[in-house]
Amino acid sequence: MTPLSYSELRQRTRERDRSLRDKVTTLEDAVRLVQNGDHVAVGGCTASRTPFALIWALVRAQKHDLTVSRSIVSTEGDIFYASGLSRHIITSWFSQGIVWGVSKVMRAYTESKRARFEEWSHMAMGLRYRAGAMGVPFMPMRSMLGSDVLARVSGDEGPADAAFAAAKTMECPFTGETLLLVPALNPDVAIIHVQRCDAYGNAQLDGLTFMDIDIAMAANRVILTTERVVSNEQIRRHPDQTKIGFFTVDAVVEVPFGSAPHECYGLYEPFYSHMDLYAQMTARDPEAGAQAYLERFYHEPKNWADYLNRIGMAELLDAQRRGSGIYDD
Amino acid sequence: MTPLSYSELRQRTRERDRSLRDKVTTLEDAVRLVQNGDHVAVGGCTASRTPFALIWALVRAQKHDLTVSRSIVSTEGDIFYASGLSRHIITSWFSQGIVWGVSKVMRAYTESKRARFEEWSHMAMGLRYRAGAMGVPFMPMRSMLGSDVLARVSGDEGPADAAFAAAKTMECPFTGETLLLVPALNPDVAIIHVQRCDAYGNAQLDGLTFMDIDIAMAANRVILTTERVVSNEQIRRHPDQTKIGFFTVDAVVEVPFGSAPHECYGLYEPFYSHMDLYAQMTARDPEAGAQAYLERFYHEPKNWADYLNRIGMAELLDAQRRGSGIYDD
Amino acid sequence: MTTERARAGLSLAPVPGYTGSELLAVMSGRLLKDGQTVFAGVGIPLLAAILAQKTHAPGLTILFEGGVIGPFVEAGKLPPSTNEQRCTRRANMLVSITEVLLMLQRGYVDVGFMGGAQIDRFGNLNSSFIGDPNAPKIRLPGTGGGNDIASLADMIVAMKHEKRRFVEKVDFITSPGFLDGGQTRAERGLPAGGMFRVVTDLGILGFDDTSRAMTVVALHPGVSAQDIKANTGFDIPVPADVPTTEAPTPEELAILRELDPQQLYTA
Amino acid sequence: MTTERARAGLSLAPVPGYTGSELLAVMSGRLLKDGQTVFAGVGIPLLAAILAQKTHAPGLTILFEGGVIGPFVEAGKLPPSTNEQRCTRRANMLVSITEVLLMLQRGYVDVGFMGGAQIDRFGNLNSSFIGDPNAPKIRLPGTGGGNDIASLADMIVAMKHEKRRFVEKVDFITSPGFLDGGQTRAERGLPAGGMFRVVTDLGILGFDDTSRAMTVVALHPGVSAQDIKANTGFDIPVPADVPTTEAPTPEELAILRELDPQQLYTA
Repeated sequence: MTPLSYSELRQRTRERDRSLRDKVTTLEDAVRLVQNGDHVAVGGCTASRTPFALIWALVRAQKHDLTVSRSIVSTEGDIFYASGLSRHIITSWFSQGIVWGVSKVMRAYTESKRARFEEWSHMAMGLRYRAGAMGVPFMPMRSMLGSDVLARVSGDEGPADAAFAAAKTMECPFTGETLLLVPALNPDVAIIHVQRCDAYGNAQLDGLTFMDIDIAMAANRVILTTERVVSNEQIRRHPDQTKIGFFTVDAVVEVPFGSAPHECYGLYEPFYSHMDLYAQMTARDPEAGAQAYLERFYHEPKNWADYLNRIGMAELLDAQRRGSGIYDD
Repeated sequence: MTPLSYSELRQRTRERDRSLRDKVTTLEDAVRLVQNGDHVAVGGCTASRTPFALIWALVRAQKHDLTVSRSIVSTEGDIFYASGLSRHIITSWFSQGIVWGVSKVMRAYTESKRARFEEWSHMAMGLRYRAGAMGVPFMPMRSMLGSDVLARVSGDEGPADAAFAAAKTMECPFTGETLLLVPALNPDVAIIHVQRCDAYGNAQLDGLTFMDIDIAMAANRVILTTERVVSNEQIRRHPDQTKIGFFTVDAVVEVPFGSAPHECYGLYEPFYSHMDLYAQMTARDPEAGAQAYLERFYHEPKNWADYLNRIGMAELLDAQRRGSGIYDD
Repeated sequence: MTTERARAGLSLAPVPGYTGSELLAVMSGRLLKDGQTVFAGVGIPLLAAILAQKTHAPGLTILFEGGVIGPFVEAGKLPPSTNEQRCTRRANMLVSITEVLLMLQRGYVDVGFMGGAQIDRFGNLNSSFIGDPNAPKIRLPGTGGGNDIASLADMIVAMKHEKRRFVEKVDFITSPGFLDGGQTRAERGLPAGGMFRVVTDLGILGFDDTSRAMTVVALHPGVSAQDIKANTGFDIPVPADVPTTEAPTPEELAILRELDPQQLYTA
Repeated sequence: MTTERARAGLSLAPVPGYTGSELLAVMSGRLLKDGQTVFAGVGIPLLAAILAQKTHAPGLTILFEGGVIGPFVEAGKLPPSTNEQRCTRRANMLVSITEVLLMLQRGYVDVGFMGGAQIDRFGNLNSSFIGDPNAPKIRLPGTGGGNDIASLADMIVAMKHEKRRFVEKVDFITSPGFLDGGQTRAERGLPAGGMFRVVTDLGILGFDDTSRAMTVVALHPGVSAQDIKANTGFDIPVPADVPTTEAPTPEELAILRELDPQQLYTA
């Protein structure tokens, strides 16, 4: 994952249609923007605004060989490995969530070396996307230095990650200090779930934005799934609330509960019972459990509504009740 | 203006009281946070959200020898020079505004070498503040290269700016490309005018934010003037609307029309007739005109209300009518 | 867009002629293409961009240096700079200044479009000093975003064609064109962007693909090769078969006059 | 704050004893000072920080990795991670993850406060691999913000005191302590921050000013020097005059139990 040359970065961007136009489409059409082998950056963080509907459609479309990056990876990481979508995830932390312990699916795939979990510090992930968003090949930073996290991605220790772009130390020409330069990430595709956007892709995000704004700017194509498509008139009434601009967006798909069973700020909290069910299903035999989960929730459902139905109406209502509670004060 | 060493930057920040506490004070008290010789960064841009009330108080307190930086400098730059507050301004563009032509006051002071106008590209100004905000000594960028703007600040040409920290070119260790590294700005004090904030300094900004968010993070002390002080309860209801955090802020002063005769987004547009008056007063004999203007609008007024009164009630009402019109659609 | 165009058409009045500024706005507006993203300064560039939006390029996205993406400027309410609230009306998005300038660096901007005070053979622009920078005759306002735009986007410059403005070598390179010509721009770290067209009241100028020196692409109606040469401070080649531009149409002029009824920028 | 404390006091019940986790939360909470800014992980660190807010440090500012500045967590609604909306309740400000982590780098954070899986003599923490990283026995979840926090802030770590966790050298340095001791941390580019205290269920540990090796600062009530030595995988000096901490008070325990009624983190 070395940084692109500037001429290649510019060329890729120039080739895109960045105009103000209607981009509303279906999940099935949107996943055609993802090619096997692509680097796909995933918006949200841990169990928040994970673009599950899009991942669900990618699994059903049998994509494979994706390199996946995300700030922090939760259960969708297990899905990426178990479905064969990806065998290489770049992130800072990977497990279902602290209360559920270490992911057994992640362990099964990585300890047997059938999949890679390339570990960077959380700030390094953020600054790698930011460098990509700014059109420069690196960002300078002051952490990771001295640690084995740096040594491992730099290829100084252990052969596993040696082939990959190292972060590089430099002596600051102004202060003489040691700094770390982390290389830009310019994902081929970013997949991001938002509360609302217009048909052109102007998106408003409520609450926590995680790394999504930088990811959208850094990527070469952006697919937005959104709880609701609103009018461009509504967006223009508060242009300072637009967090992701239309010019970065290539497809817009309206998917209610598009990050279930994870949360979407202000609309629904995580579907905790379902998260527990997932943890149970993958507890004893992680791989077989994950396959059974994929069968029941990814392959068998007729459509997204059927997927939600299998998670359960009562669960959905409860998640929604808890989610909207953030505005009760 | 060389970047601080990291240990000095950390030390200065450690010495500040960054806790959640009431910081509401008067203009007269707030200017005590500014020491002669300080580097003062000015929020807003051109004729927008210029912290005029604070600058007015600085003039009246007879501060001097400030180094001033701002994204783009308008009439407040003339005031800085003519009052003796500063003889060194770092910015990307300096004049009243395109419709009023080249500033005659700026010309009088700089062409006679009694004051310096240190010119960087607009993006360089932004990235210098951003480096300061991020706690790194530089940002890499891809403009200014090859131009005389770079040559001049780098001291290769002309002795005037040779003593000052140069931007430096480097060969990117990832791509081999030539990049420019621009040095961080960590102002001693930032002065920023906002639409509203709470007593702790949590500020919401409407409309254009310019470079204010980075400036607040980069500075070692922040003075906010605000149209209105609101409750912390109101801020906490929409924490995703807080743009400047209390932890960066050292003083809060409530000053209605605190950026008059410039605009404050959504509340008032520039006081155009007064801007014309200023241009007339400084047209024939720029220095004498500026002194007369200072006398009439800076030294003679009993207080800020008297200043506004001298600008004129009709003018104020008209600016307010035009300003709130942005939300009429 | 169609409605607005029709509305402009309705107010169409007999057009006796046009000013040099109107000519500049029309000719440079025609260079913009539908679907492009253009970083525009106030004055002629903004007028030209809006004109393009209202005629052949309804899907043109305008950016302003103040942090404004996709605004629609109201007729009669032209902003005094690109950093005030008037610029933000009905915009799609507002961002910080640094972010909007970084869009140039990221490659999201097709065209940079600005005025110029002084330009040279290789398209370098000066808006900083007239005379020796160390003892200037005039200290000008400086680069603003001009240096960034010219460093990172394909450029259209609109300016009056005068000998004192078209010089062999600018007193100070504020915004880079092709520097010393040939490959020097890329060699000094600017592989992207560069001068595309200079639109004047006499004609449309371009730059030779190899030498990167200024050439004449077209003459405006009634302008001769000699007119251009006489008003240019360096030797500028005019091809024998140089075409002539089509005069501003009544529709174009009507739109401009509706936008700027007080002729702030088109006098 | 006073009201909340009074309310907690009112619900005060007889306290028969306390769990090891409660001991950790109380002892580490006491290390936080009023007016400080603390970057807290979920679990014991968060409980301890809220406890400090509700007792001696009402002006403590809590930061969460998800981008949350100055929240007030509701009793009984502890967040499952630092990246969900429950963390944001009544916060002063929400920012991106990158921004909140950059606050560490800018120097706005006094204390980083996290749990640990494995720690060594020089305070280096491992949360990435158990065993050889190239053929690990267990692949752990990794650093998250741990590396950034430990690189840039003064650190408090709360963890269970077990021999398998307190090792001579961690299998993998995920979050840097004093690296190889002495000046090695600063020499490798980390001049700021560093390990301040490790709070365990047996005592409070610090680091020698020169060698940067772990030492014992205090023992919890009923714990002997021998208990510490027996549960530490390397030789750890215990000063002869080492003090004993004051046992958790009924008020402290009552607040904790109100915060975490289901004992998610304090069982």
